[in-house]
Amino acid sequence: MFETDVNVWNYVIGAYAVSWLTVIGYTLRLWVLNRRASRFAAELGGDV
Amino acid sequence: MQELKALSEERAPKWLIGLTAIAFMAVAGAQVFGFITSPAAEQYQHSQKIMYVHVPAAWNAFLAFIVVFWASLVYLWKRSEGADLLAESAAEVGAVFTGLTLLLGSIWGKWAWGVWWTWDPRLTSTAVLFIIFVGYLALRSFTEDPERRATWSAGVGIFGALNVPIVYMSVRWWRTLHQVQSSPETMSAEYVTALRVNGIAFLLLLVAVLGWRYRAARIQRRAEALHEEAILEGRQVHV
Amino acid sequence: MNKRFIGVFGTVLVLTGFGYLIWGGLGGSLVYFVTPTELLARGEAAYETPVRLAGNVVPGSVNWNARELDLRFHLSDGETDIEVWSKGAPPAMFQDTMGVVVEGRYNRAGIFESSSVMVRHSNEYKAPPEGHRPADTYEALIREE
Amino acid sequence: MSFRSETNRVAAVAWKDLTTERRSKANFNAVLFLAALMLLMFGFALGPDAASLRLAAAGIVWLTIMFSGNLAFHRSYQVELEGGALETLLLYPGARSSIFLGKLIANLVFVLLVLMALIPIAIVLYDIPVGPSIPLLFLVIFLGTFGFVTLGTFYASMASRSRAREVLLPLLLFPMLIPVLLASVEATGALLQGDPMGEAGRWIRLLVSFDVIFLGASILAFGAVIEE
Repeated sequence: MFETDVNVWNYVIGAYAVSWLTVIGYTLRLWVLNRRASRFAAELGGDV
Repeated sequence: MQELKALSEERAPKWLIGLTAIAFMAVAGAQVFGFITSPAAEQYQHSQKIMYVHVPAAWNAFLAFIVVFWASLVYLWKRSEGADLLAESAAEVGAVFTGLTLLLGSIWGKWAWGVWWTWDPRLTSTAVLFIIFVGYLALRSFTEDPERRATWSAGVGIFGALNVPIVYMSVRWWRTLHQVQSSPETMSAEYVTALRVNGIAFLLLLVAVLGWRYRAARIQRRAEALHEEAILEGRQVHV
Repeated sequence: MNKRFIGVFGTVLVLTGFGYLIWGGLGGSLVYFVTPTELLARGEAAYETPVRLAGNVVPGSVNWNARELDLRFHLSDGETDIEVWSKGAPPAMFQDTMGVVVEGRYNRAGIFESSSVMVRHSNEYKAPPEGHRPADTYEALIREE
Repeated sequence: MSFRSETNRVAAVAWKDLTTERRSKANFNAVLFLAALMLLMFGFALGPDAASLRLAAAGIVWLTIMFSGNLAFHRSYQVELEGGALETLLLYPGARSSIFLGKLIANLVFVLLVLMALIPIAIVLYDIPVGPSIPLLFLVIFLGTFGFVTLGTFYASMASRSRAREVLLPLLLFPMLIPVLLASVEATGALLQGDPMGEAGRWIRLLVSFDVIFLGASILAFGAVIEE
């Protein structure tokens, strides 16, 4: 009805970008956590 | 120290690696599927596609908090370490998905409603749920003694998860700006199918991230326990 | 007075509370907005207090001045009709018969001065009529650019 | 363990806490002073417009009591933690939840006393019209305080024994308090305006159901949480 300058695709692409960034970001955190846990075990085991 | 060495060299289970790969492909595939099969909806145009990430993210968050509730009860009942670790993992994963749900809802809200945020019961109760579980994670990080931490966070987790049904039903109990849940009767068939496909893909992702989070927590805790054991036995320990 | 008694007592309290919350008809308490009929029923208290008002846009009542970003329309719940004045562009889905929620105050002149207009849509997602393939939209999109 | 002896235990714990408080008084005065100060600060922050202050009064008073009451809950466990008395208390036979109920009553009395001193100040500062609905207002004040104190006593039992307790208690407590805060503020606001919409009753009933749920859940969980 209105000649608005909002393009719906900006919102759709924004939403999918946010989703992927969150998922990938959290996966990276999980990777770091797993590595850190293994390193921690190695350090405690005296094998640094 | 053999156990610690073995623990540090432990490989991630094959099924978990496989599941993660499948989950990522499934999510990407489901989104492509959603884009190809769903026409622009009347009124909503293509903004309707935000539904395929927003709704599955919300489902995942609810599921994760139900896992927290269940694992916390099991912990208080059986006092098993595994249940505590599972509750911790599910709480973090649930908080991440709740945060994602809020972000995506905000984007959708700006387009469809005209505001990024409004004090509607659904939005507010979801934000409260998010804050409660951030508090839960803070409680865990501020408490050192493992047993005390487990007991306390089980209490907080159960209290917090009591909010899940309130959030879910808020759109039906109260007058809100947020629409009530859609069902196959209110959606065209192509949208229902695409939403279900995306939901299943997200569910795989949920199981995968839970698995990884649990694995990290388990190794960490096991290493601490083995180390403590070694000290108690008076063995030579390098730190 | 042992552990079991406390367990039963506590559980009964929690369940009673939840039961009352769900089936006690408390749903009306958390009201995010009022309808025009409800607002006017407040009488004197309706005027000059911040409130959220919801209804449907009366078809043909919308008056939009794009240059001055001035929006005027009528809002109705089927019984009562209130005129709304607002500044700023409405959301993309704003149109005739659409459900809207406006925030603002009802003034003595009988006009609702709104500071924000929000669209309240249903949970219905309908595909466009038969014969319209998704691909058409994408093609149209490319052609436009 | 008979019902009678449990009631005695509840009373004994409550009495002990209140006596400690009465002897020192330092805490009561500090909390009350902080609350009064917050009322003043809110007044300055919101500006000199009397009408808008009056509209916001219900929310301000409830927020003030929740922020300042926060301090009271630590004290409830602090004294015992420092003296190692909590362990001794736990060693006695009988139900753990009696300790909880005793502390709950003591905190309730404490916060209600602070409120009794605070409300006249708020009425004067914010020019609050006190209408004919005073009995109902007292009911709302009691119910709101009850919900707040129940959750506060419960969460403080954990937070006060951890590191960073000053941060942790509000972090855990406030999100859970939002339903109570909302219902209390709405009911108070409606009653102060003479209840034009007849909605105060529904908010009060909502408040009652929150109180009952929180009390039940706290009783259930306290026994498990307080154990070492």
